Amino acid sequence: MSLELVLHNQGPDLDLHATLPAGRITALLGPSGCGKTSILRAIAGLLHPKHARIRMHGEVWSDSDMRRFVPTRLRPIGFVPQQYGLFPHLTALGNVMMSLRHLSATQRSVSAQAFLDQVHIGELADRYPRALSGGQRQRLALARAIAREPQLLLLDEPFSAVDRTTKRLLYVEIKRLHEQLGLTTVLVTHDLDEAAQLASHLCLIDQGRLLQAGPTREVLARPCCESAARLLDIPNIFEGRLDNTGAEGSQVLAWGPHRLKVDQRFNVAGPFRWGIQPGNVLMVRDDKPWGDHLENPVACRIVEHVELGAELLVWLTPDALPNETLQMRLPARALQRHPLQPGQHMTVCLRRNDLLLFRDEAPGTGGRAA
Amino acid sequence: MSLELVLHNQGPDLDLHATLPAGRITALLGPSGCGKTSILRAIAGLLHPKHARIRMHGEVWSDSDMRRFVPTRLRPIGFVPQQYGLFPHLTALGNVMMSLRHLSATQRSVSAQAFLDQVHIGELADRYPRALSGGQRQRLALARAIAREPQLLLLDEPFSAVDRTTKRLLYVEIKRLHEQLGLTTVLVTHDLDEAAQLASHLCLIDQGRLLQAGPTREVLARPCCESAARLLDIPNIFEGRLDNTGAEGSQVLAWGPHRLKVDQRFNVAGPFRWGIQPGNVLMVRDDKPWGDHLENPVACRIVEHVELGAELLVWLTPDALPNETLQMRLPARALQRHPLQPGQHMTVCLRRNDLLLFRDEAPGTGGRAA
Amino acid sequence: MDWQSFSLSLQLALVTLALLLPLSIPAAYWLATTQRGIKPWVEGLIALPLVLPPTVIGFYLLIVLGRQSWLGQAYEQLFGQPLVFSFSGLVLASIIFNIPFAVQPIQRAFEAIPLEVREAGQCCGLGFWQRFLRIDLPLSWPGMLSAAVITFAHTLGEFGVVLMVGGNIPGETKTVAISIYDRTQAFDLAGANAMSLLLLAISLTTIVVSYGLVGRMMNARRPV
Amino acid sequence: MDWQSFSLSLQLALVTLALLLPLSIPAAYWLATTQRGIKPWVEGLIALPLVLPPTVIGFYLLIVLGRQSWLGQAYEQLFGQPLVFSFSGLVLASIIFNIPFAVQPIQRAFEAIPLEVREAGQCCGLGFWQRFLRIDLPLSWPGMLSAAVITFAHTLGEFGVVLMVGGNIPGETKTVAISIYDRTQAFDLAGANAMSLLLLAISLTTIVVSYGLVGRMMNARRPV
Amino acid sequence: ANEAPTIAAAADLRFALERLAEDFRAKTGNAIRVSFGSSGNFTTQIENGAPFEIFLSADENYVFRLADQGLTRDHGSLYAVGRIVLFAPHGSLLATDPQLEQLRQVIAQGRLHRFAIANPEHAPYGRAARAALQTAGLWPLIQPSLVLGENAAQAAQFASSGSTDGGIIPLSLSKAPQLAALGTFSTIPADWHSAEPLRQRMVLLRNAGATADAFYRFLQTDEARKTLAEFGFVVPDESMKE
Ligand SMILES: Nc1ncnc2c1ncn2[C@@H]1O[C@H](COP(=O)(O)OP(=O)(O)OP(=O)(O)O)[C@@H](O)[C@H]1O
Ligand SMILES: Nc1ncnc2c1ncn2[C@@H]1O[C@H](COP(=O)(O)OP(=O)(O)OP(=O)(O)O)[C@@H](O)[C@H]1O
Ligand SMILES: [Mg+2]
Ligand SMILES: [Mg+2]
Repeated sequence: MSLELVLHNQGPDLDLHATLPAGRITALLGPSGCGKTSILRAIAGLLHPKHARIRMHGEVWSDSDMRRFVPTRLRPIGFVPQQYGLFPHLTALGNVMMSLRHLSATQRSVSAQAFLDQVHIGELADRYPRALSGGQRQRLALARAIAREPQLLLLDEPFSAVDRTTKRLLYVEIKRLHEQLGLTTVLVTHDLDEAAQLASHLCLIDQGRLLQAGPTREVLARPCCESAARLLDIPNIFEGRLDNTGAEGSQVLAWGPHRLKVDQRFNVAGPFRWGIQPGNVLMVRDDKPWGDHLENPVACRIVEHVELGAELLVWLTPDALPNETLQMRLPARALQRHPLQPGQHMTVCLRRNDLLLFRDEAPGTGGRAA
Repeated sequence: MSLELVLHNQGPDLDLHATLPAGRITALLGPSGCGKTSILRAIAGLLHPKHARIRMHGEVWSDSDMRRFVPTRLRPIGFVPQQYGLFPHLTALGNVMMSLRHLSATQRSVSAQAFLDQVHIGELADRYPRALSGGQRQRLALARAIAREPQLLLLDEPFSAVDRTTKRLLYVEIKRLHEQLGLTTVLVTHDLDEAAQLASHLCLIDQGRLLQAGPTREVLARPCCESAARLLDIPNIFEGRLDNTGAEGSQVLAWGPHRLKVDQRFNVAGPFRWGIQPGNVLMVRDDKPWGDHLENPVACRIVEHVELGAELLVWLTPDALPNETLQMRLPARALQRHPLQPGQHMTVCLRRNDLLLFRDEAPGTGGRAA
Repeated sequence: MDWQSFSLSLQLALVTLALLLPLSIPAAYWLATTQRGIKPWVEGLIALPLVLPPTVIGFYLLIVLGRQSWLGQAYEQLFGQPLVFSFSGLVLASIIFNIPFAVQPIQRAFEAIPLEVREAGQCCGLGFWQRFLRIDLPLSWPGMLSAAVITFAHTLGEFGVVLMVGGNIPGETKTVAISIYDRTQAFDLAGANAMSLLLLAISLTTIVVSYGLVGRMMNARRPV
Repeated sequence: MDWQSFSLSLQLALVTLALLLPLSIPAAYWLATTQRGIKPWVEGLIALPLVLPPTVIGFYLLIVLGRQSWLGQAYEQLFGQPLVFSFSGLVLASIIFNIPFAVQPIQRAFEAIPLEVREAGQCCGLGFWQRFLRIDLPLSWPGMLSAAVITFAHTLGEFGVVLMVGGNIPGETKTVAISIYDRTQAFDLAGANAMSLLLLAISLTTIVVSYGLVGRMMNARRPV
Repeated sequence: ANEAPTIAAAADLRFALERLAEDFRAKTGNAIRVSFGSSGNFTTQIENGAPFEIFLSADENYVFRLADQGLTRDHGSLYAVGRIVLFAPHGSLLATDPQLEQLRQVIAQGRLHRFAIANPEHAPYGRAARAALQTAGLWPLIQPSLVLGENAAQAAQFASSGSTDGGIIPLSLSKAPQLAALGTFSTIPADWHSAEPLRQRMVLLRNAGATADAFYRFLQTDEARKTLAEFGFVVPDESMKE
């Protein structure tokens, strides 16, 4: 019971093999232009890749080898396209009613109104799409998609045009739908928070390829490779050397003169790229005894700091590596008690458990899509 | 030197009087459907409100009383519309070259290519919009808008379809443009972080009206009214009573049995709505002596907590007010040292300086737009 | 005033419309959606009735549909009366003659429907007919209207073909166009003027009313 | 084979196109963009040349432009030769007759340009003409092509008006349409067939090539 | 003008005049250009300045009409008198006889389906056909079967197409080999349509040049009259001439 995808195509480029869990929300995350929309369109049967095999719950939807293809309208999907694709000649109510053609006429309009209410545009039922705001159009597209009560919901950045409050209300609706119907959802998003809040699974895509897939929490915590780390917005990525000269033959990551203890073991030695989440860069307070807790201390100088909402971003340069910059995130409140000044020295600790060690990249996935 | 706006209209509804500082980025923030796009369109001269007075740097662009109207093409603006409005029959390069008609033909294509590079779609110069991804289209629209080297840049959710990394690169470009040209920018966004990072000024809009305007930091820290607080995503909004029975005749905010000290003085007494940022709800550690520092303590019980990225959201119910819920935000790391359990008791402190006391709402702005 | 020929022309125009539109719509739809290599050939063929003078088309129709032709005889056996010099013959001729005027505007209208909207129709689970009736047709109204008005007016004014296969039989094939022409040939300028003016007035009213109504309807529904 | 009339017809069709398109485009543009109340009336008027039979239009044109009319006399004084029974007269007549076929497809094409795209043109600071030339015109290609093909073909096949206003003078006003008609009247079926086939072949090739080329060009540029 | 003059000629003259033009060219080396069409149209066109130099009308009244307006040199001359025939295409149920007896029978049997004549409203041959049918007493009976040609030539086309049972058309056209091959015909007596004598008159127009003048004179020579007679026109004697 799952959605199996094998897609190969050129222009849009796809080279993908993935299995998405049934009954869950899977987020597709990737840079702009990496092929997320194309994947959704292929699942919907709107894009015909050169080679495709798509099976939903064991049922074949596309199989270019077997020359089987279930037409879009027969796939039990709800699709919110990136550009909405509303029917311009129908009112908001009429747009939703288009998804409800299995109902009788009276039921249909009652039910359509309910779906509009669900996305909080109930009072705009009589408006034509032309007279709706961007976010209202987007929500209308969402209402139309869920109105079909699909087995598979394909959402292409479905909350990009609505405000936070509305977004949060819509998250609740989507989650409620999930609990009620157990439908499978593929959510394209650029918003890590959104993925974290909504999706139980996460697929990282780059240049049409799958970089990493797995439960959201795991992927967020442990990106498998440098590209994945970049996708997850981890700014601290560095070049080090792995060697086996640690205590008791354990491996050590050499970063300039620093010799950082690591958790994992690799059977390679040599140059190795690694990273760390800014939130995992810990400030060592002078006034507190750390003792043995002080893992992998790095002495730094503060370059700059910026307060962002409730967060404080601090850029540090290790004293021993003047060309590298390390980003650290602290709660803004920390500044009140320990005012930071550019130029000031401080020691941070990079706990071995938090170090991300990137294996070899899959060939060709190193570059960043435009 | 500023952009002065007086707009009154019905369908889209506007009732607005605002002055935006010149040479700065001003963010318009408001719920979906509140009229942000309509305001930009009015500034661009594409929407003709019933009554309008728009002056840019003292020059009249629209004045329905004086019957003056500068046509759109003569306004030195760059506009990124919410739906991009790309020229479908021109390549990406051709789209940008449309904004550069003052240059010679050879210069024009060189310059257009540079603008495409600036938004990181340089290698897609020969593609037609149809063959671009959503985020690539959006960046193309941005390139076309800045290529005109306008005095006024109107950006309608210009980063909604691009990933974080690209977004951050674009922020840098926008900021660089600002430093180089000192242009005035109006940025519509739903993203508080984006507003905080980019905009020096912030206007909060609700149902076509201006709720609050001012430097971003101030507005973020001190929303003037309940609607503004909701726009800024502050979940902790409560009903209290203001009375004058505090020490030395000072005012006190009664919240159930709690009597919270306040900073401001009002010459009213009676029911009063108030709020507090979740980040300002401070956890009182048992192991630390607070003494006099312990302002406005409230004893609570933990209802639920959720880890969101590096943050921890905790919902609390005051022991004395079982129907109210207080949200608190902590760095996720806090959980490691002080594991929280639902049902557990804790005391929080609401510092008088952090309490937001909401004056009377402007009439009619109390409700939320759909 | 030759009222009979007026009513005959109106009948002819309406019957032509009623038969031609339902034929043109699928043809235009196919042309708008196909990517096949023969598409430009079909488009060319459809435009051909324009190229020959109506009287010459009439001449050939007379040969092809006449009583001596295979087709004419088959028709006569089926319906007991010949195809030429009859109202049915006129209808057939005017359908053939109007094909290009009916198909092209509808085709352009179908082509202008945004791909996103068509795809959304599929994603709503609508079958081919549902999509066609509820999305494609309503969105191509202006093109249909153009096609209908042009066909209608053009049938009213058609002369050459009708003259050739009609034979000017009052009440059956003597249309108002021929009637007006007969007046001019008989140097009855007053009669010709009166009939022309009336014909123009009727047509203008029809066109203005239909364009006015549909124009107002379309304004609210422009695509987003 | 009457080559003279072939070349005359081609000339007439090309000159008509060259004069009519530049006139139709602004008219269509105005109709597509205006919201004025007289719009449907103008649309109705433009469709009127369709309603009267071509020979009758020719008859009236002859009266209005003839040597006895005020207009015909003015023209003759200015240019030293009469307007009717000359190539110029034919051109004028065929322009009048083709107005509805040229204006309507272009108008529909202009109407189909998305509002966002037009507005973006304004926001790029393009003046009216720039916008018109670089945005509106290229986006309405299919409609222009329809208009051009229909006008071209229709002029080739035009018969009634040309016969009346031209007077069937060999080499001057005897178009291929009239020539073919003449052949049929002379019971010269073989001659008529040959000329018809050649005319059809020329037209078909022109249409297929132009549709094929433009069709390929448009595919890449469909609106987003 | 050195350019070949244009001549407007009634449709029934088509075959005869093509031959005469060739003869004229062979004799004088001068070419002429002939437009065939309906006499009524030519009249309207000449009234509005058509550059024809000779007008050969199928009905002398058109010539008089133009002469009255001063558009012609004179009142012209009668060049021929037209005759009408009953034409029946091969395979028709109608047999032809000068007295229209067969036609009468077929009508009486109710078997006549379609019968072509030129439009009597404005075509001279149509009026002659009507007169002949009236004389025969067939007019009211035949009316429901009538199909009307715009002019005599079109009536001939209808009559020979096989889609009609026959028709009354000009003798000059039926004699042409192209038509003669398509059916049989019998000439209807001239006095049956004496009310509509089909007096065909030609006239030189005001702007006629030397070549036109020469051709006009050529048409009155015996040689030309013989050719006209061959094509079934009754050549007017001097008494008929004026
Ligand atoms: N018709 C086409 N021909 C060639 N390349 C195309 C075509 N359509 C899209 N592409 C390219 O394929 C890539 C994937 O496009 P897609 O729309 O799937 O990206 P995306 O991941 O949805 O991006 P975004 O987040 O910006 O919407 C893009 O780089 C795009 O430029
Ligand atoms: N033509 C119209 N007639 C009536 N109401 C309209 C019309 N166009 C827009 N509106 C309404 O005006 C309000 C403002 O629209 P606008 O597009 O300015 O909103 P917005 O703030 O940009 O919203 P979003 O964030 O969703 O894009 C919306 O509620 C919309 O429904
Ligand atoms: Mg996309
Ligand atoms: Mg908007």
